[in-house]
Amino acid sequence: MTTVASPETASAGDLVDLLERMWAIRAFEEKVSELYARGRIKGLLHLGIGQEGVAVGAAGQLRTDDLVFAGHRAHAHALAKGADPERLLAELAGRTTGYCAGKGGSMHISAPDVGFVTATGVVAGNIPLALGAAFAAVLRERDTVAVAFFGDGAGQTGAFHESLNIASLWNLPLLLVCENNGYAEFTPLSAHTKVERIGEYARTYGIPTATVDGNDVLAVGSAVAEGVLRARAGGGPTFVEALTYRLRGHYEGDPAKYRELAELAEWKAKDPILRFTAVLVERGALDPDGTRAAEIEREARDRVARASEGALAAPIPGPDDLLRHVYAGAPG
Amino acid sequence: MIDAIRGALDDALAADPAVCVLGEDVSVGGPFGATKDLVERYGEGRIRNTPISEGTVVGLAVGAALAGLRPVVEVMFVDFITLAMDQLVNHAAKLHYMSGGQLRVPLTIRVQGGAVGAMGAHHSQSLEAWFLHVPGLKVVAPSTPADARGLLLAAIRDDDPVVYLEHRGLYWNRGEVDGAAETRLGQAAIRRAGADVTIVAWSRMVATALEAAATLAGEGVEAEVIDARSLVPLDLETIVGSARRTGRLVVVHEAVERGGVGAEIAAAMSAALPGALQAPVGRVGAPFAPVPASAELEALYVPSVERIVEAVRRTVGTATAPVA
Amino acid sequence: MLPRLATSLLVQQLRTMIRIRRFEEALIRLAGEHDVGHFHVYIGQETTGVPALALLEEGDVSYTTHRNHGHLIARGVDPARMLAEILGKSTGTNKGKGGTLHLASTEHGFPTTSSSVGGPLPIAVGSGYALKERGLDRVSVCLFGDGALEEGAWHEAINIAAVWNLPVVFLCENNSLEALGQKANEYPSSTLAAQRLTDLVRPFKVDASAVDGSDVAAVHREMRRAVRRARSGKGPSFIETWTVRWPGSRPIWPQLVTGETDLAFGWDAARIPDAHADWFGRQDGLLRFLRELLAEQRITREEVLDIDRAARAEMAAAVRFALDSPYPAPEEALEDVFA
Amino acid sequence: MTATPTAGLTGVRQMSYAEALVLGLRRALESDERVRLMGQYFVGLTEHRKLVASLHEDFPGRIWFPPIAEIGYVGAGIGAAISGLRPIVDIATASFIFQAFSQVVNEAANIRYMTGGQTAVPVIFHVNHGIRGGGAAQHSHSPQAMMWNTPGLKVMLPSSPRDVHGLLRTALETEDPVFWADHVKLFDVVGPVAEEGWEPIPFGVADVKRSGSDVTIVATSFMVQRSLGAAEQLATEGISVEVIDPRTLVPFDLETILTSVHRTGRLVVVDECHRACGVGAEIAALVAEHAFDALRGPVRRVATLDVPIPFSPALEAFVEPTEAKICAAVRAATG
Repeated sequence: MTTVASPETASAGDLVDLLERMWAIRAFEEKVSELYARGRIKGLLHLGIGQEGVAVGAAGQLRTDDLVFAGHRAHAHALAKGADPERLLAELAGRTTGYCAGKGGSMHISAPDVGFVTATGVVAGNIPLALGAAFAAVLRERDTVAVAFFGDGAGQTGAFHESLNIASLWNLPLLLVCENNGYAEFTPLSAHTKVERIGEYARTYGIPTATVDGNDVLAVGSAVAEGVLRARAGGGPTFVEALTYRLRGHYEGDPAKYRELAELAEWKAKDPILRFTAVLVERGALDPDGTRAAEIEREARDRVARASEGALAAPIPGPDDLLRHVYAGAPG
Repeated sequence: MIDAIRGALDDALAADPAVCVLGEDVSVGGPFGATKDLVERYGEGRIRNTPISEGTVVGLAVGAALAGLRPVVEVMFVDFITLAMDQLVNHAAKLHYMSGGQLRVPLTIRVQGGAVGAMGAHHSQSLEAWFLHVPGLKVVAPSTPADARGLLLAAIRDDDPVVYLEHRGLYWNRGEVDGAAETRLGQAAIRRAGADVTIVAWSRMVATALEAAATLAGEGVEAEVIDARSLVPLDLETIVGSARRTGRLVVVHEAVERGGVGAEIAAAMSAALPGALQAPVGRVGAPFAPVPASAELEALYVPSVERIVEAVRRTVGTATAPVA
Repeated sequence: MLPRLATSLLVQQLRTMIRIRRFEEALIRLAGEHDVGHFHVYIGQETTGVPALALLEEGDVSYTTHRNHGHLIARGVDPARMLAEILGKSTGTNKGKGGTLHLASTEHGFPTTSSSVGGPLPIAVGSGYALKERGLDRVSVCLFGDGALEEGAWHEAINIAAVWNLPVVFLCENNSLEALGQKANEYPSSTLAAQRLTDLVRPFKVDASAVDGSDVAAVHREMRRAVRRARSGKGPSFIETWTVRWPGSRPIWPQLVTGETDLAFGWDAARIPDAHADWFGRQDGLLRFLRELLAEQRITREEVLDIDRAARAEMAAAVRFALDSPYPAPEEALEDVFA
Repeated sequence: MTATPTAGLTGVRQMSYAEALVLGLRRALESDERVRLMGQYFVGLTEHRKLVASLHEDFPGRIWFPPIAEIGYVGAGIGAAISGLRPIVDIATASFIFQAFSQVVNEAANIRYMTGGQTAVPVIFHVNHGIRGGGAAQHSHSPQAMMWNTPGLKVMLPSSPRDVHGLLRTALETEDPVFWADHVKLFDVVGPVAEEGWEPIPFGVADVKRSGSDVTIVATSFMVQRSLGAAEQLATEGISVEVIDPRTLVPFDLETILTSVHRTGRLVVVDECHRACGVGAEIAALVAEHAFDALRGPVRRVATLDVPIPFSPALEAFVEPTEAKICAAVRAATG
């Protein structure tokens, strides 16, 4: 995955590329949602439709050897980091050709070949892992960055606090990207903490912190670019809090009645893809009548449709696969 | 033994730049001196003091292992691993499997435990049964300085997460250490040969079992004492082989008997040797209670020579014709 | 400066502090001859625990840590039963099952003592929750060291106390001052990235203050404010008290490296040995409080010596009681697992 | 051994496990004003969660929604129990207990003992355990073996609507911490429950769910249902199976099992924990120890294979104890 130049100096091609990446994720997740409704994919499924701006904005600033650790809502991060949609979809559908050969599923996807190390089903469970990867980078004298993506719910966990403390104390090249979508599972953040912005915690540990509009892919890119630069230069961790919104429930099947319709409508109007399309038109990177934009969407959907066919045609693992991979070395 | 552990760490650090040591107070030697002077030789980067954040420190080590290091984490007391259970059970043990074999977690977790020194219920436990119950973890528990060195080197070299259980009561025991030897994981050691009954033990209980064997020899009962030393992988072959010969088995551990590793060995043995056992598998473990603080209650809590002798006598005395 | 309290109450606090000091000194000597496990003493922190806990009333609960002896004595637990517990005797507060790390006395408001760093914090919050739900104007106090702030449990606990507005006082005894530059086998100082410990509290919107833990008036003032806030439904507070770690608490096992405290150091500086001039002359809160009482003529030297004699005699008797007490019967090891 | 005398009680109605569970919670809230629910996922994210929602309306202020901070709120439950409430703390998915492990095993379980009996911790920890279908390795745990290995906790594993309803009453009256695990697949199981009154089911009394003479199956939680299914199948093959549900692991009713094994001479233990050091290992070891001469063959264990739970439905079915595996074990036992 190539890094996108800084948003200020990005070429029209780079900008359109960002839009394509967001569409690739949106199309993927909508396809997955459809397959889930049809029973072709099982298990707990958490979609991040509406939050694509964060993953794409952030991943655009990362190199392939930068290591990403994400949470349970991680499809976008994996795809943005360059994961192959077909292998990812195959994993969600529990196929042998999936990234984890059917052993991980949606919450545990792993694509280390593109620097997406792992997702986790435990809220904040990935943050110490990313911390460790940052520590390894220092010890191995690499200029790579470790990135943890997590939601606002993680801010109330002990693991989050312990990790921030250590990242700051040890000056580690860690990028903490909080996708504050206002809800921890089914509960508004205000019922979980008196803290209004999760970034407030980071400041108490002396970590440089930026709060940005998470539905503005360029704003996310700028903040992350600064953090990456700092980390590579040995300047320690950075916290980026991206304010965003998930347009779906906590998981597929969640009717999300805990939200007001007006709130939902307001955020639909702030859809990061629609907004960025408008920006591109304004900047002259896209034609004003929407032809190219529609083409981008169609191409994304076509690619996902092909990926889906390929993934679902792949074999289902058998008993022989079961006992493999418990241990790396001799079985216990 | 503590010097053997320190020596193994020293050699592992010298041999492989990916090895690093993390834990509370490790750069000042740790509470028992296992990391003494290492910081002078390898620097504060590789001998890294951490805050008192067990959960995150174990998670950090998992992340570091994923990213190319071979961390050795010291959790000061095994009791405090309860604070790191999520990282251990949900991450360290599973990432290799969940990723379909893509990820590896070459991690060693050094913890010490055992009911020694009247430290009460939060600083005295033996918790190996929990770790055995978590597929993906390997578990070792040395009883001699030589094995302390050999198993630690093997654990560090292993590509899986290994829980390395030290017993505080053994730290100051002395014994021959072969500078080069690595003890292969999954290989038990026969500490004493005998034909009448097999006793399986590990960690501090090996010495207690040997004492019991000496007493029993005086009564004409020759006990074979097997030091399991590696609990995952477990060398069932050696244990089954011995039990097949003696027809009688007693498992001894310091951990709580109920739900302990002894239950697993007993259950596995009954299935592996149908009809060959002449008596039920005897189990000697701690009673179903937290560890008491009083030195006197503690002494009663820990399995004693007498309790092992009695269990063996019961096993030998209840001999009947083999069951169908 | 002294808190604005009746002389009798101030003298009572001094007496409690002296009793704690003599208790811990007696314990260190006793531990030389008997296996009591790893223990921790409260020497040097008496001026925090005594005035703070003096503000608690019947029904208020308190949770403490491995460094708990001073707190229990401050709330009236019998030192003889404490020493018996530390020696594992059947007459101990916990019938020999807790030991020094887990000394507890329900009737004195110490339901259980955890020696897991950070362990008691969520539990104290839960007690606060129960007291509030039961409509009582009682307080749950959690005493802990600066190291606990490194634990995730701390963050989870204070967040819940804040968002549920619970009657909890977080009293953090920061005894790591001047403990920097520790050598092998000495305790390190706290390893926290925050500039000040109170910074960690600010995001939670919890009332936070930091005071000199050897200043009885300051501790009294902040604790009284915190307890009043809690009783009147205004939610949790955080107080950090700074104390210098007693030199005898720097080794892993406490040692009487300064010798016993001679209370005459409080009025006769010339007697203070040069080797411990900083400690006895400046840092020891007990002597500072004594000097303040003498300066305001709230007490005489003779009265101090009388209190001291009584305290020494009490502790000598406590040691005898503990030594003479029987060990629990073996089968008691199996009792108290379940109700 | 106890019978299931629901016939004599008035107002017996067929209801789902989830309904019986929530009815139990309702009665707990009604009968004891000290009861507080901390958490809300007692029946997981199933359709039945609407039943829990009705409790919110009827008992305002007595159901609390903690942050995602398991150490924090589980510890808070312990403290609340110490200070006079009767909290029922919902840890939801059993896998999350590992986040709160130190509070459950180091604090709650030890407090009575450490304090020499001074302090009681009457808290109930509730989890939804087991292989749920697609839960993969971090949402499928059955931690009861670890809880059984922890002196100080009582362990309750209901397997039927009547049992969850009745055991909950006993749990509520227990002065010790209770670990209560419901299998996620039990919620739809339907059975008779007395709607009026609140019939307690004592701890430490096993229930013979089906009588038989050839083989004894000891099963827990959802595995009781699977074993009953297997017994039905085996009956058509002429094998008479007795199915015993201990219902609680602590206290544990070994007597009922030994009595049965003395009659049948064969034992199969079915439990969803991982095999190594699982609940089945302890039961197998205990029975082998106490009924050595009565056993006509080795105790067979049907347990979850010792691998993390894989995501793929195909793999999942292979690792978990199924009716087919239970049948195979019984056939092997009867040789």
